[in-house]
Amino acid sequence: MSLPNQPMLSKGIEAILMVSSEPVSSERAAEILSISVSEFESALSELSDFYDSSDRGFYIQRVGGGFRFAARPEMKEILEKYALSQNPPRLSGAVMETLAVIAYRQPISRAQISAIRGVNSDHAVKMLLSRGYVEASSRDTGPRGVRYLHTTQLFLEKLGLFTLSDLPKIEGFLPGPEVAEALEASLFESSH
Amino acid sequence: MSLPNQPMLSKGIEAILMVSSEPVSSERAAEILSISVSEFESALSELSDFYDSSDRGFYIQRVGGGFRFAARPEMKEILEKYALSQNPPRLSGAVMETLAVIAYRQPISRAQISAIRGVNSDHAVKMLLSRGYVEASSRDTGPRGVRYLHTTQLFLEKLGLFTLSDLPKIEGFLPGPEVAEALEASLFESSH
Amino acid sequence: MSFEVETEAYTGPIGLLLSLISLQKVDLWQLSISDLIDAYLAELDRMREMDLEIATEFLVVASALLELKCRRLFPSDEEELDEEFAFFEERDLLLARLLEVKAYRDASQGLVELLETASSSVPHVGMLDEPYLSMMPDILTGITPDRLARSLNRLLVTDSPESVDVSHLPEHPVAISQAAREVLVRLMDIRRCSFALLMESAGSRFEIVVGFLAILELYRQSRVLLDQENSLGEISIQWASDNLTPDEIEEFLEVSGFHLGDD
Repeated sequence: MSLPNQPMLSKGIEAILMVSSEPVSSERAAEILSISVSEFESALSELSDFYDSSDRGFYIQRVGGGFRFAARPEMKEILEKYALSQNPPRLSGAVMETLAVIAYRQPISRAQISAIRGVNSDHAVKMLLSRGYVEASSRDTGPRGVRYLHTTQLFLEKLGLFTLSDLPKIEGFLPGPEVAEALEASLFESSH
Repeated sequence: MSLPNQPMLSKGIEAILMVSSEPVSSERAAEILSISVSEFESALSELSDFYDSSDRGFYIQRVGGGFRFAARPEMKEILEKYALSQNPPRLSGAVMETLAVIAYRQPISRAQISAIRGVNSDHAVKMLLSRGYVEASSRDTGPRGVRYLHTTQLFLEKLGLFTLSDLPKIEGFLPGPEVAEALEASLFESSH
Repeated sequence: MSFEVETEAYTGPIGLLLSLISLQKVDLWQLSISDLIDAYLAELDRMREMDLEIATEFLVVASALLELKCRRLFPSDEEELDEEFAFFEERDLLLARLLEVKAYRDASQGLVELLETASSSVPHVGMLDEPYLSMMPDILTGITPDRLARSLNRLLVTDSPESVDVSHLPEHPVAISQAAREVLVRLMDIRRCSFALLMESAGSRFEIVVGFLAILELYRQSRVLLDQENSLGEISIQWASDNLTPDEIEEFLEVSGFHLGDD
C-alpha cells in the first residue's frame, strides 16, 4: 500500500477529527489511514504546528488517550457569549476528595475509600458515578463480588489528561517534613 | 464598537463553528462577534475560500439555515473506514441514563432531561436522535415551542419490547414535568 | 466558611484534631469522645451555622480517635509488647493516616485546578452523517430493558437500601435456649435468686443480655415469676414450675421452642 502524500494525509486526519465525537487514538487513526502509528504522529504534529503558527481559532488537543479538535482557550470570551460556559455545578470538597482517592488508588472498593477518608463516602461515589467520572467495573471484581471503582475516559477528558500517568504525582502532595514533625510533636505532647 | 481585525475575526468564526453542535445562523454568529451580518458573511466566505484553496479535509457547509464544519465528501473512503472501525460499540453511561430518562418519562424536553440528570444532556440526546432511538415530535410541543422527545419504534425493536409498558418497573421516583421544570429553573438561577 | 483552627505550624482539618487535643490539654489516651463532641458543638454554636464540610472533617478526626481508643481498649493477642513500643506504633499509625488524608485533600485541590483549566477548552464534538452513520455498529447491542431500568434506578434511588455491616460484631456462642436451660437448672435447686446473683458468672455484657432475654421468655411461659420492688431495683426470680428432672427440662425446652434459638 502506498503512503499517501503529505497533503492527502493531513486532509484525512482533518476529516477524521472533524467527524469524531470523542478523542481518537493514534492506533485507530493510523489504521484508518493505512499508515504506521509513527507516520500518523509525525503528520499530526505537523498539522498541529500549522494550526498554531497560522493562528487558527482551534487546535489539536491531546487528551483522554487520543486527539480531538477543540476551540482555543483564548477564545473563551466569544464562547461564553455563545453560552457554552454552561459548566455543571461544582463538585463539593468531599466529592473531589473522594475522586482524588479513586484516581490515585484505583481500582478501589467503596469500603476502602471510606476507610481511607474516615467517613462513609457512598454519596460522593454516587455523585461521581452519575457524572460519569468513575465507574464500577465488572472486570475488577474482588472477593465476595465487591466491585472496584476506577476513573473513566471522561474523567481524563474533563481534566485535560492524556493518560492516568499525567496525573500530578501524589508524592508531591504528601506534607513535607515540617508538617509531619509539627504533627508528631503535637501528638507526642498531648499524650504525655 | 470596533470591528475585530480580519485574523481575529476568522479565529472567532472558527472557534464558534468548532464548538457548535448545530448549524449556526449568520444572525447569531454576527451577534456573538459584535459585527453586522454582512460583515460576518464576507468574513465567512473568505474563510471558506481559504479552506477550499488550501485543500483541507473539511469545509464550511451551508445547511439548515446556518453554517457548520463538515468533512469533505471526497473523503468518503476514510469516513467509511472510520465508521466501520468504531468498536466495540459502547453505550456510555451518560447516553444510557439519558435514554432511560426519555423512555420512562416521555414526552420530555431536553431541558427537563438535563434537570433530572443534573448535567447538560444535549450531546447524549443528539447521539440518540442521530441513531433514531428517540425523536422530537411536532405533536408534543410544549409552551414556548419546546419540542418534546419520545422513543421510537426502533428503540422498542432494539430492546426486544412489544410496547413501552413492557419496560421493567423502576424503584425510584421520577420527577413529573412540574418538578423537572422547577429543577430546571433553579439550576438556571444558580448558574447565573 | 470553614472551621479554621490556627496553630503555629498548621491550619486546617488536622489542626482541628491537634488543637482539640492540645488546647484542652487532653491526653489522647484519656480523651473522652464526648468532650470532643462538646468542644465541637461549642465551635458550631459559635459559627451559628451547620457546615457539612466541617462536620465531615470532624468525623474524620473523631473516627481516627475512636479507632485508636478501641485499639487501646481491646489490645491484640500480642499485648505483651512493650507499652512504650505500642505507644510509638499507635502514634505512628495515626500520624501516617493523618498525613495520607491530608495528601488526598491537597491532591483533590490539584484536580479542581485541572478541571478548571481544562474547562476553558471546549471540544469539538463531531458526528458522522448518513450514509456513514448507519455503517457504525449499533450502540444498543446487548442493552436489555433491565440494564436500562438499572441505569435509571442508580440515578433516582438516593438511599438505596444497604445491608448493615455487622462483621465487626463478635460472634457469641451464647444462645437463649442454653441460657434458659442454665437458669432452670439453677432455680431447680435454689428456687429463688436475684438476677445479679444469677448473672454473677457471666463473662460479658452480651451474656447478661442473653440471660435476661431467657428469663423474659421463661416468664412469658409462666415457668418463673419475676418481682422487682422499685425501678432499677433488684430483680428477683422465682421458680414456678413443678419439679422437673433434667430430662423433663430438656423436653420442656424442646416443646417450648427454645431449641429454635440455637445456632
